Amino acid sequence: MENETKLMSVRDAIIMAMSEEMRRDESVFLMGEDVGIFGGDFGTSVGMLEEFGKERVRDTPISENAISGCAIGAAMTGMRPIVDVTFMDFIVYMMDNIVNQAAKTRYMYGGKGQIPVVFRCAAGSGVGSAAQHSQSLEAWFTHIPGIKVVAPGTPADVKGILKAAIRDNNPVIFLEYKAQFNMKGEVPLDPDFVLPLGKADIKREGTDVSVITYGRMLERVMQAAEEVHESDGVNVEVVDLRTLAPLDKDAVLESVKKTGRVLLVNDAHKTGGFIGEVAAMIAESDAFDYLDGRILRLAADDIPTPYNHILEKAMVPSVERIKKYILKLVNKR
Amino acid sequence: MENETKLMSVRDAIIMAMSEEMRRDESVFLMGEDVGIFGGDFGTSVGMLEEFGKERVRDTPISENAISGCAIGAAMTGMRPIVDVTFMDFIVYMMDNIVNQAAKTRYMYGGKGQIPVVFRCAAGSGVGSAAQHSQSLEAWFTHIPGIKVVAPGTPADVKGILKAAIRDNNPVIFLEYKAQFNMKGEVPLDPDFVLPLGKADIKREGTDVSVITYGRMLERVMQAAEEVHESDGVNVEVVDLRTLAPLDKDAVLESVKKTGRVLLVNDAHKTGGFIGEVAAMIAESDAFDYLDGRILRLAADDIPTPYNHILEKAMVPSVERIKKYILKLVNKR
Amino acid sequence: MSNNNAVQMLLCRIILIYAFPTKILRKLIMAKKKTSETALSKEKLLHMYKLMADIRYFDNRVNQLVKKGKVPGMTHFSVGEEAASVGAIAAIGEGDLITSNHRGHGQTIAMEIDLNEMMAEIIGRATGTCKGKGGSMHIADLDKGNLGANGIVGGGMGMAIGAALTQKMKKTGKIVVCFFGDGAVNEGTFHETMNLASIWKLPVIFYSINNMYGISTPISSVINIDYNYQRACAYGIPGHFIEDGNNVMDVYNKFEELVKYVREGNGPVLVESLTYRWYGHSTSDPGKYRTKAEVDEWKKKDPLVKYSKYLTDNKLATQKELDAIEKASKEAVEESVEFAFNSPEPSLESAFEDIFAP
Amino acid sequence: MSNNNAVQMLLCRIILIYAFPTKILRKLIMAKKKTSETALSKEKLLHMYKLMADIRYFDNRVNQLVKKGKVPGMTHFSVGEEAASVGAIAAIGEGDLITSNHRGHGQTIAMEIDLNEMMAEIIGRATGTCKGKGGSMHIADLDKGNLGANGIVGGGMGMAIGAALTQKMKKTGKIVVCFFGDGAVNEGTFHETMNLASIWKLPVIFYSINNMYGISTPISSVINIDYNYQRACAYGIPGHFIEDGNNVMDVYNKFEELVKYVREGNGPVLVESLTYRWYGHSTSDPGKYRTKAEVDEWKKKDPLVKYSKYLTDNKLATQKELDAIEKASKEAVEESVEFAFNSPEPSLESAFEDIFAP
Ligand SMILES: Cc1ncc(C[n+]2csc(CCOP(=O)(O)OP(=O)(O)O)c2C)c(N)n1
Ligand SMILES: Cc1ncc(C[n+]2csc(CCOP(=O)(O)OP(=O)(O)O)c2C)c(N)n1
Ligand SMILES: [Mg+2]
Ligand SMILES: [Mg+2]
Repeated sequence: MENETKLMSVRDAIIMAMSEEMRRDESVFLMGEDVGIFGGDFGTSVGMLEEFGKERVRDTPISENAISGCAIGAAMTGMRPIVDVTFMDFIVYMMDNIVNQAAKTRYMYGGKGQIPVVFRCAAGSGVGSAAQHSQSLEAWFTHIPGIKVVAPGTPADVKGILKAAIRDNNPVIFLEYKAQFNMKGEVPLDPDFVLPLGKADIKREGTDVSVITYGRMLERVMQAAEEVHESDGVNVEVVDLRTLAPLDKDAVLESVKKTGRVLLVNDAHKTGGFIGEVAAMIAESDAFDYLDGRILRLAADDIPTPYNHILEKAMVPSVERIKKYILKLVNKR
Repeated sequence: MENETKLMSVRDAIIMAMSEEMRRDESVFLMGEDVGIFGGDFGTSVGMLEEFGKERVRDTPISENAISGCAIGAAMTGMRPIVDVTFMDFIVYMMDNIVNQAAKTRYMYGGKGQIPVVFRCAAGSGVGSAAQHSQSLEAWFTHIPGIKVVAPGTPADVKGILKAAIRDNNPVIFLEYKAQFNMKGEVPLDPDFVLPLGKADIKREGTDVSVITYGRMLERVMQAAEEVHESDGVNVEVVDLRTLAPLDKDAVLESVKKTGRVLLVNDAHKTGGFIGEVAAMIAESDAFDYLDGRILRLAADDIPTPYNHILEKAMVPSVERIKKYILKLVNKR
Repeated sequence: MSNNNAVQMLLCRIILIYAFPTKILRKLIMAKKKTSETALSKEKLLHMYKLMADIRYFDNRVNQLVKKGKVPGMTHFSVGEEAASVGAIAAIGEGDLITSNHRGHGQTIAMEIDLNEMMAEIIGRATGTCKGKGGSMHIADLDKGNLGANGIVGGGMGMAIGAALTQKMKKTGKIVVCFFGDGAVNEGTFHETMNLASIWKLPVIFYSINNMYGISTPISSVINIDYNYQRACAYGIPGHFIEDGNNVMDVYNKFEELVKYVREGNGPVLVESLTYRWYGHSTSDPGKYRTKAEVDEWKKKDPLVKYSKYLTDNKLATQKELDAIEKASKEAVEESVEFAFNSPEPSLESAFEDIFAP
Repeated sequence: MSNNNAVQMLLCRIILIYAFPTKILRKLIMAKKKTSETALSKEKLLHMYKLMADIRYFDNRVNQLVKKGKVPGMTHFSVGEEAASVGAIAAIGEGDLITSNHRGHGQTIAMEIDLNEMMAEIIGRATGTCKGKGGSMHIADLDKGNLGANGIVGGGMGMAIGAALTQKMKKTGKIVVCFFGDGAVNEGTFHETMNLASIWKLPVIFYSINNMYGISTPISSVINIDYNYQRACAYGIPGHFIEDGNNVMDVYNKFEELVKYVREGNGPVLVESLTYRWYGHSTSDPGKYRTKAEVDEWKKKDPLVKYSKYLTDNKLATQKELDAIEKASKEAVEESVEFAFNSPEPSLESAFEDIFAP
């Protein structure tokens, strides 16, 4: 079993990660709207009610504030709740509990207590649900000390990072992507397959350009990297941040120093998006001296997500646009 | 009167701006917790109940969600509310109304309707009120299309920008600083003194270094600029953004091209703070080619605001640190 | 000691159920109403039928399109709940306002939206109500007083009280109806807006359309009282119950009463009607959470059938007239589908417009 | 029609006031209680006095320090409200938990915090409960079951129900008391947490200490009912009222009853006590919103005087014993001041510690 893998979707990797942790540790439980018989708005808890029962797969009222507060209180007193936020946009109603309470409590109490809680957020656009159901709001949380933020981009990473998040003793914002629940990949079956938080993963080694990304955009970046390699012989290094907070600065800077060319990609709005922070971090570091040119960014346009699927698609970086930017960086076209 | 000015505090400039607009336009009104007989948590509405009465200076229950929602609904239907959020930290309870509703409604409705509402937020640390009462959260809003964000740094700008915000037909987040309500300066008495939104202001012309800042840090930056000029003959250009969204990119880039050296300063947490966005914007622009060195940032440390006043003070950029960074940029020390 | 609590709880329960007009009282009031019903003009009665038919056929058609993969986004259907919206909106006047929620088609059509534009919006075209940018969950019709559907549960409540505040401050004499579901009463915004409206005596009717589920969650499992309207007591305002939300005249009569009360400046009310949605929650829904028997039972209480029976039994309309209305509805819906699919996609540039007001 | 509403409103009001034990009933219960009171050991009775005295002298002293500019941050005082906290906490048991709010000194001291560390925290020193990082609004004592004060109005409510959920899931038999003010009942989180606790039958006592104002705002102006406890009805749970929140035995007796009820697994309750804060809202407060006469009136209802009279009248303690307690309190407070000011400031490096748990 140790090295066995299975082809499965992100959705199934999530269910597997949560279920394994719930089998392993009595104090882990899942709560959220329609996580029970409905199996989650995105099917990410199908079958779990049947295995774990109502006490550990807790359907809640439509009360995001109480859900998040309750989870935090439970976490402070010895439980390890996982909250299904469903659409990340609804996290607006959880901001006090996450930002003013969970993130700050341990610090304000002088290092006492801990809040092991995971908020699973379905982020991003791509399913035609318009402006109030399509946001990737990770930048709000990376700005706040005391919260970890993770955004894995493959089914295997989803499993390994989610398990790490559940085992971590701090509040973790976990991004999953509406448009990628069906994305498939090989996933290790080992119930002790846990990836480290705070470490970036070089998904592709390269020498010409560093493309730094995370979450939903990883898939497109990887495809673009392969394609420019084939078409133009460009060797792209893909740095998958995987954890946004705390950020693995060393991995980023090392790659930048190696290639001297940087493209940053995320699916959140460009202005104020997390890749802007990474760009700024590079620009103020010693890696600046290794830069061959501007630090480019590709992100979602600064518009509310339109309902129309053509406009919706156009606002997010495509493989084509990523390729164009890579080639621009190496002056190939 | 047209060119007359008076020495007054930020607090009085706020009261003057609101009062003038309320006299001018019947649809403008103020609402929030304790804005009436108490005169506002920070005294920013003292005397207004007496002049305008209970209907237009509306004390509310402790219900930030209802306050913000009510303001938005009133704005959609023809009123122009000003909301006293008091401590900016409490805006956590207004996030749905501001981010999912106010910012997106016009877009989602295909260009119909408008929401002229101002949220006045007392931001920043400096008064010993610890981690839940000291945040500068402007970065959350600059990330969201459809919201304007302003942060003036002198009493005169406070008046001119607040009046512009009230007259603007869109939701505006207005930052005022707890630590600076008593800061004094000459303020124009002209009731038509209105400054433009979306325009940066060069507060000091210079040739050696561009220091880009806004809000609370402007005062320190100006002092640092004067001091390094005197001590080392360094000519600092101070770019006061004043409006963060929409950002006056041209003004920033022009200054950077002129000096080739950049320091960015704000009082929000460094990671994910708005100056990171400005740094990224510079690094991806044609101004990159004019840079003589790294783009430096000075911001609050990434820690929850400590209660102890020494630690509280130390976490925010001081005049000394700003000077040090300026001199570092010009290799003077 | 625990006795004391037990007694209290019993009292509390009794009160919650009987504080508001008992069944008998309600019957009496209804009886009184029965006579006044005919006060409605035939034109109005038939128009209400038309609106219900429009909702029914419009949403049936959208559902077909969804199944064929022709709707590129999320929608929620009002089929089965037609009376709950039409009865309420028939009772408000020119210039009155509404706010709606994700399941807004019923209210939107009852507020007399252009069906062509509405269908085009759901299909996402440039000719849509929102130029294709909003979709089903964000259709508004500001000129007609519809402040819009809303994708956030409870998201319209703040807007509703704000709009009501405007009416009060400007002394327009207009009122606002705030539509939401049963599940929405557990959002904090419900509490805060109800309270603020109650202390400021704002002219707003909070209207909970209870279709018994929030997605898969039965309302009975997420409140510890029997009905949502009973929460009115926490705000010192009247709570009203429309037992048969599928009976459009019951809804209308209750709203006629409430609109008058609210318009007279007495402050807000909370009202709840019982109804049922025939389809799943949204575009996809396996529906494991409710039985076929339950769905079938409710289909027997079809609001359109009820209303047509009422109209014909009371000789207020002939079957022929009603058939003609249904036919016209179907045609209008077909026309809207044609209009929608013949409309252009919005241009890429249009995505960058309409963010800020000038 | 409007008659109907008027009748309803009347019923509603009558019910809200009389749903819960009437005055007479309350008197009867109290009479029954009077006898049981003596069940408390003398040691316990005197200890309650000590805690009340500690609160009084501690906060009086902090207020003096504030006036001298020696407190480098925001504080809120519990003077005048001592009975409301001590009576409640005296009724809970070992391992039970509390959450508190910005005005947390009373509860914190009643939960037996080390006064030296508490004073050092308020002065912001390294030896403080929170190493000087939290200050008055964030003092917690997790080992003793105090989950902490909170700077956000309503901020502790979520924690309280979560802590209660833990007790339920782990079957510890422990309960949680959630302290908040009168103004906090208008936060959405109040509604959501009350509701969630009610449907999950969580062992939590929601306790509103009504000192009649939220900063400058009279509670009567921001709710449309008479008392906060009446909102219990919206959640189908018992609502209780402690008319004299300055009478520590009244508070204790009511809580004894409620703790038992909640511990038995009957789900949450809401309880409210009436009291008054003698000082301004926070460190600075011009106090224009209330009259001197009102403040003076309440000072006559001094909780310590009431309790000392009760103890001596009933021969449960001698004046001498009480004097000794007060003296000891004053000394302890003085010692804490000395301890605080002799403590070092936290190091600059310490600011970067304690953000994440290992
Ligand atoms: C704040 C928020 N939380 C959750 C959702 C997801 N959601 C959409 S509709 C719905 C159920 C709403 O139930 P109800 O109010 O009864 O309306 P119905 O769909 O039954 O008409 C939920 C949970 C949302 N849109 N917004
Ligand atoms: C969410 C939030 N809104 C507003 C405030 C500012 N504030 C602090 S205390 C207070 C009044 C609280 O009143 P109450 O609950 O009655 O407690 P009291 O101070 O009277 O003990 C307010 C409005 C806050 N801290 N948090
Ligand atoms: Mg429902
Ligand atoms: Mg109070």
